[in-house]
Amino acid sequence: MKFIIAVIKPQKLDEVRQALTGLGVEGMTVTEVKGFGRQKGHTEVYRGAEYKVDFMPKVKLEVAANDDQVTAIVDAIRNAAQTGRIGDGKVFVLGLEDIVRVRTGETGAAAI
Amino acid sequence: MKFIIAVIKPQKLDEVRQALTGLGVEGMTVTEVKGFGRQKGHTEVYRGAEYKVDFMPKVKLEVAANDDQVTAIVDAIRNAAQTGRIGDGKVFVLGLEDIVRVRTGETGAAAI
Amino acid sequence: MKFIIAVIKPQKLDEVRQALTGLGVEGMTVTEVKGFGRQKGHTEVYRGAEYKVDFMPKVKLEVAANDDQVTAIVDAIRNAAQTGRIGDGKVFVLGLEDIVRVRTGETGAAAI
Amino acid sequence: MRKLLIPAVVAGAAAFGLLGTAAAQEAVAPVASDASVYVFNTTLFLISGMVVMFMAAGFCMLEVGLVRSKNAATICVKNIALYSIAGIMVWLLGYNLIYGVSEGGLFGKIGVWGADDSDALGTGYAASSDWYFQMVFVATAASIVSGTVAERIKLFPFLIFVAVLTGVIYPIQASWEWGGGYLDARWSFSDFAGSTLVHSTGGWAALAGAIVLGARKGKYEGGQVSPMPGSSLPLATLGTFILWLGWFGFNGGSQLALGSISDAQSVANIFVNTNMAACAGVVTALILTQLRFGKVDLTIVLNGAIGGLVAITAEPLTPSIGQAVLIGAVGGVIVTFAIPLLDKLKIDDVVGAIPAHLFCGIWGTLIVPWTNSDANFVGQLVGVVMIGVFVFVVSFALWTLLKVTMGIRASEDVENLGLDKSELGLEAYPEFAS
Amino acid sequence: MRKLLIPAVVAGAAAFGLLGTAAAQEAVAPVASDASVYVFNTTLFLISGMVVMFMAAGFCMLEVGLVRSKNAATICVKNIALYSIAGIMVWLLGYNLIYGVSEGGLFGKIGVWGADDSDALGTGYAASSDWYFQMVFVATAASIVSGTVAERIKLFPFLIFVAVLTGVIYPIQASWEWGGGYLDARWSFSDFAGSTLVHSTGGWAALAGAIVLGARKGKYEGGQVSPMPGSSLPLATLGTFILWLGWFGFNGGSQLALGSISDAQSVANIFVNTNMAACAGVVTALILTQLRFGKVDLTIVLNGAIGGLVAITAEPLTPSIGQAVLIGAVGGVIVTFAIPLLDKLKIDDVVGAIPAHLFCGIWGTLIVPWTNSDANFVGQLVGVVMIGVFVFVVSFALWTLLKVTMGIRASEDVENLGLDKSELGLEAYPEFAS
Amino acid sequence: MRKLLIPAVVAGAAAFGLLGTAAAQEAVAPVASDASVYVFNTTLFLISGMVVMFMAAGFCMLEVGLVRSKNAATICVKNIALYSIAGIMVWLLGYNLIYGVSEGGLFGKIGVWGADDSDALGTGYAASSDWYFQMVFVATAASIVSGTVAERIKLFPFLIFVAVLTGVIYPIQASWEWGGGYLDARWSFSDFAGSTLVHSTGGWAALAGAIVLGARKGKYEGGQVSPMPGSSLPLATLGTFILWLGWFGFNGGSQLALGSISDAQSVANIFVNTNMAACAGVVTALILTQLRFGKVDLTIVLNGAIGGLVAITAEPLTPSIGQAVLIGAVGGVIVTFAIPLLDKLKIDDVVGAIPAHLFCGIWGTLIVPWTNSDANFVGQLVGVVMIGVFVFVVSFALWTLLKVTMGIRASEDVENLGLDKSELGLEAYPEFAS
Ligand SMILES: Nc1ncnc2c1ncn2[C@@H]1O[C@H](COP(=O)(O)OP(=O)(O)O)[C@@H](O)[C@H]1O
Ligand SMILES: Nc1ncnc2c1ncn2[C@@H]1O[C@H](COP(=O)(O)OP(=O)(O)O)[C@@H](O)[C@H]1O
Ligand SMILES: Nc1ncnc2c1ncn2[C@@H]1O[C@H](COP(=O)(O)OP(=O)(O)O)[C@@H](O)[C@H]1O
Repeated sequence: MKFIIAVIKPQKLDEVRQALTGLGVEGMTVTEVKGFGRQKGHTEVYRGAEYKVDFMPKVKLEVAANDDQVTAIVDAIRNAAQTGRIGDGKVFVLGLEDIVRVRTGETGAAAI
Repeated sequence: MKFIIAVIKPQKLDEVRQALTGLGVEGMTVTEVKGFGRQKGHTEVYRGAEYKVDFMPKVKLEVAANDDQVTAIVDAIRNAAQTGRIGDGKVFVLGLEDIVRVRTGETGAAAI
Repeated sequence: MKFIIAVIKPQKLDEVRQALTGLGVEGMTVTEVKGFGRQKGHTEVYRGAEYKVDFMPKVKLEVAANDDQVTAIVDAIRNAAQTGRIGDGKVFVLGLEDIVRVRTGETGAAAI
Repeated sequence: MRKLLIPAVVAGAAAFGLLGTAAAQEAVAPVASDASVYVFNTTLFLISGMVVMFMAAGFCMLEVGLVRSKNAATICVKNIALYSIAGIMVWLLGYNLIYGVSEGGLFGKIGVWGADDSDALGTGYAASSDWYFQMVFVATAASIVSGTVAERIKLFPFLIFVAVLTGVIYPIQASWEWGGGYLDARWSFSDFAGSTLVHSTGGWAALAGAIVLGARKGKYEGGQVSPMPGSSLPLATLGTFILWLGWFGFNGGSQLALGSISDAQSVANIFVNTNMAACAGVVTALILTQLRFGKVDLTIVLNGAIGGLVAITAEPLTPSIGQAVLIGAVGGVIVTFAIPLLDKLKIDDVVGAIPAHLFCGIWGTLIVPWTNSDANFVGQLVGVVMIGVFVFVVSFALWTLLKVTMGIRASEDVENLGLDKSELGLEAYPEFAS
Repeated sequence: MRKLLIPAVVAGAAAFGLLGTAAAQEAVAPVASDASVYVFNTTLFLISGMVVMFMAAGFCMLEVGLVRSKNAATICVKNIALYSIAGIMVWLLGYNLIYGVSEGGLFGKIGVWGADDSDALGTGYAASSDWYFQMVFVATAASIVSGTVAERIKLFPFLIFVAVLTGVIYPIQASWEWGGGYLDARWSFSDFAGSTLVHSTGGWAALAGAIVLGARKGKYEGGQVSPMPGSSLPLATLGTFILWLGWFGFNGGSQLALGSISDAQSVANIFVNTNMAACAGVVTALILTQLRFGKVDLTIVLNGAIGGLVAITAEPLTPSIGQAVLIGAVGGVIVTFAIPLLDKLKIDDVVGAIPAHLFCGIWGTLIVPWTNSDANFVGQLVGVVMIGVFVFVVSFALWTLLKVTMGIRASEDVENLGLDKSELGLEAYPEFAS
Repeated sequence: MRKLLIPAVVAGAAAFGLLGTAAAQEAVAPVASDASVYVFNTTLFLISGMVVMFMAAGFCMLEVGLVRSKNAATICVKNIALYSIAGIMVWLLGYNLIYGVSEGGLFGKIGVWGADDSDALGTGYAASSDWYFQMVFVATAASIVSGTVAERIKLFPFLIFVAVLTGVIYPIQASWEWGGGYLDARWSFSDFAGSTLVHSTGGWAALAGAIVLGARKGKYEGGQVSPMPGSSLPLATLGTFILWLGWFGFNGGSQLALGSISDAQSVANIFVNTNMAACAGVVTALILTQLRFGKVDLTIVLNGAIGGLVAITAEPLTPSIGQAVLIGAVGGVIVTFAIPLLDKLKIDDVVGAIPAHLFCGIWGTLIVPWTNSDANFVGQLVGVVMIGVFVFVVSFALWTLLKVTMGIRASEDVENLGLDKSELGLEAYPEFAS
């Protein structure tokens, strides 16, 4: 099993969620994060003083999935989250050793 | 070492924390997240318009632990977080290659 | 590749970011979290009632990096985040199997 | 101590050994000196004007609470700017357009206003106090527009519209009635404090804007209505309370005189009717939302208070309390049903200003003859239609002109990111919001 | 320019060539015409009533700031609804229950109120202005209850309680004193602006509610007190400032007359004493919390302001400033010590209304004889006890009745999730809160 | 209905069959009785005082909105405490220092104040109403200081400074002018409502504090200015609206009399000029920030409103509307350029109080002779300099004394964590803020 972490643009969350639901993904966890990257923040003026905004608002998506689903999920995220402009984000794939569903105690694939 | 990620219902955080402390877990990191899952959100009416609430407020817990502690920790989380109702959440176990304690520079198990 | 997760004191974020940029790290993701650990919260009084503050505000940093960079990054975080006082935080190193850059579709090291 | 006046007075007087003089009063004729009347009238204008001015803060808080946080700072800019622009425009153009009109006329004088107190006793109040009171009314109409077009309109086109609305559109139609122009002379149209002249006028301008501007992105996509919940209902509630407070000045001050026993009684009766209509609007909206949606909707309850207030504004003096309660209750009904209706029509009115100010304003104006025999239904209808057509058409034309020239709509990216970050380069709540 | 009146007047007059007439004034007798007195009195009621009405917003902000955000929208609904219901009930029942009572009686008339200005000069003020002023007082008592039972009570049972409190319970006890009933006639009980009649009454009803309702889940579990910090202390502070402002109308307006030199002086003295008592309450609470808890507690400092205001309300006229400061300071002491005390008794008073309104109300009422020789300790005690027993017992019975019939307590799940999401289906701060 | 007075009166009168008496009025002489004049004057003080008192809430909201949330609760404590301390100090010391000064003198009487209404007709207003009005002015000056030194000053040293400022520093300089002392007698200095006496005084004390205290940690590090965005611009906007409202009482009440036709006209003219100066300040700041920074800066627009208000405060009566607009517009220019300038000088003024209150106060005072021939430039300059030197030097000394004795600066850790958590042990927004 894999633990997929995606950092995307906030306004893309809905499309991505729908894309994943389309694939039969039944669950995901979302966190509001701030991103720092190539998409250099812009400079702002506040009360006459210039300053750089380094961090851009992003949304982090965590999805646990079976190995066979990973490619599909990663592609789905990519297609849905892509605007082609810098700052679109990244998808990280980590190994996942086990899952437990709190409600039932099921483990492994059954708990996804 | 393992990196345990648990997504639970907010009102269960205190009980889980106490359960873990009971096991001698000395540290954990908590994040407010939104969860999407089998626990389908309900429909609400706002100014006369219906809409579905897809994401439920959840709390994410991250705990780094030694391999021998993992089962105990996972079980403790399960027992403390369980309400038996849908939406109770999940526990994910990932591999953890190393830890460093910023204050002292200790690494590995000693840094947990 | 590795997925580095660091939990540090909020006021250290800027210094850490600069340290990492100095190493040529081009991206990172930041989340506000609450930390529970050896740094026991203090007791407060609110409307005459005492209570313990268990969770301290922390900042979580996630950086994906190539294996050869990991030590440098971990050290940089350590040096920048260290105050020597309890509660400085931890750095966790997890294995990272793959990365995809949403914008371009590049994968692996190229996507970092 | 009895909480009734007479004993109190006696006690008070006694305490100061003035019992004799206090008794002596009985002798004096029951009219105030001209000087006192003059001061009373002026004071009525000034104090009423103050609380009406404060309504600008009320509208600002109501709007800021009902928009998403990413647009909250822009709302603040708009509201403080529109109040300021209104003041300047009413000085430069507005006042003389309203009161420079000839008996039965349609168009007043063009010219900057200046205080003229030469014939003090003739007018019976300080010229500036009257100007101040009229000016804050004009600002109110502009505030109404702001709420409807929020979250997607560009700042400067909006401010230009406000300048024309407060300097020209509002004054022209107001002159027809309050200036003693066409509607007053020809149709004995009656609109005591401005259900039509102020609130519907703002509402018509807002409606035109909402149509020309279009709905917020995502609001009506996929054939369904996607709510965009307000970011701070407590501030919206505070704003409503402030508006309610201001309304006592809005309606009470419109008696325009306080110097006689009868005027004092009128102002007092207006206060009570104004309050009761609002109470009825709140309770009605509360019960109806519970029945219709299965849950009380705070935001509609707030609109209900305003709907009740707007409804009673056309005639807050002549109704009995029972009548006032009924008039306000219908206001509550109107907002509860009109808000979802507008959504069906895909008219995106962010704060519900059109139901509360336009629809309830029409209702309040048409019902005047029920309680005030000086008014008649035809005259009321003519006023509502004539002012409605004028304001809507001119506003629509102006919005369209602004659209084709400089553009009034923020780009999709700007709307996504929020007007605050993109237009102002700051955030209303930099530490909190998502 | 000297900032003293006389030169100013002369200057002003001179500037308008009215020096002669200004001088001429000296001739006129120092009493106002009946008409002026009438207008002054009416104006006092209306303006005081306006700021007291605004206290509804103050209570709402104070409560909204002291509850957790998951219940903030419900607080808003409750506060705007209770003010509206109070207005309707005082019209339908309340007023005639208060003022329809016979000399020394215990129960007034049943009947809807309507303005009667037939004997204008006899009463000396517009009937509606008096009604308006009395009505906003009743609403205040209801606001007090709302704060105590917050975060766990169901909406509709609360609103029903409010209807009975404002329509029946408050009016009956108020009639005993302000209606010239039993306490006034038989015991020369004295409560100038309502430390007991308004604030303790609200406090007793709140106490009964807190007991019948029980504490918020988790508040007193594990034998220890778990604080539930307020979600927006700035709004709580704003609310306190609004209440402070309103209190000038609350106490000042209770002079009930403004038409004579002596009345004007009384109102002015009341303003100063009211202000100083609040100042003393703030400073005392600030110092005491620092000494007792090692840290200044803003929320208790806010309660201290209110405690000082409530304490001076029973007699804001006769104390010297020094005495007013002392009376207010004791109010600050009371809240600082009573708040933790209530927690020990497991009485969960979310906003601290019981210490500030009930305890300080009792204190203020009992201390009246110190500065006002017309009052005596026994009479004050009788009033406090009689009203306390009546209001507490009836409220307790009513709360219990509501509990056994429809239930007053939100379910544990609802309480966990917050009343906003579960009862209203929305969030006060959808973008921010946890 | 025509919205003009005369017809309304007639209508109203007619409606009550009082037409005869209404007409009869014409006969009466155009002066109010002394009693009426007395009541009018007293009422002016009381009502004006109420809205000026409410400015304390305005300052609190403005500051709370412009600081970071981690210091917001401390701002609330400071603001409610400073208002309370001001009241107590003006009672104990302040008032008699101001008005106990001998003609042309420099130092008034030491002693607690008590109301003296023995010569009612002589003074022409209730003593307490005057005291109340003067007291709220003093509080205003203290509020100004609070905003500048926010986010890094320790609570108690600040409160001690406030006590001395309101009890001694402000009163002494005020006595020179409003007490009829040196500046009034010797230089016919003119400062109608306190551009210099209130606002510059607060500004000078703030400037001294900012210098002695130093900038917030990180504000000017690395040779660049790091903005620290305000945590709630909507609250800052609300605060500004409240201040604007209060200013009508601030300037209008400073006419000190309302009992004659000429006084009523003056107060009305003051209202209009005050409003227009603020409008101009807003519009100017809006346009200038757009031009200079490419984006409208809401926070500077808010300062622009205040800058315009402060500028007109020295002479709100004599300017024509056009002149008032100009005077206010310059206020808007000043804040727009002075805010970045102070940053260049590394003077950390959190809310922009120094540009708005000090600089605009100086501007407003110096421009008085332009519209008021009783004033002359030299006299104005002497007043500005003399008061400036006195207040700045004494404040600087006092701040320094506090620094070396008890320390005024919060530790770096405290500043990092925020004063709320460390000094008060609570959070302003425990559920939201970062
Ligand atoms: N090495 C990294 N580790 C963790 N997160 C990263 C990394 N690089 C980028 N990110 C996240 O991805 C977001 C987008 O990356 P960015 O470089 O700005 O644009 P792009 O992905 O289009 O090249 C960043 O804001 C950050 O949140
Ligand atoms: N595949 C998944 N990956 C990541 N998080 C998940 C996944 N499935 C569920 N979750 C998280 O667990 C929470 C509870 O899951 P849900 O399916 O709603 O109920 P249950 O766990 O009882 O079946 C979700 O709200 C979501 O935050
Ligand atoms: N076992 C753990 N798993 C996850 N996070 C931890 C763990 N231990 C500590 N942390 C995080 O590190 C932070 C600092 O740890 P703490 O024990 O308080 O101080 P120190 O790291 O200096 O010993 C904690 O607040 C928590 O967020």
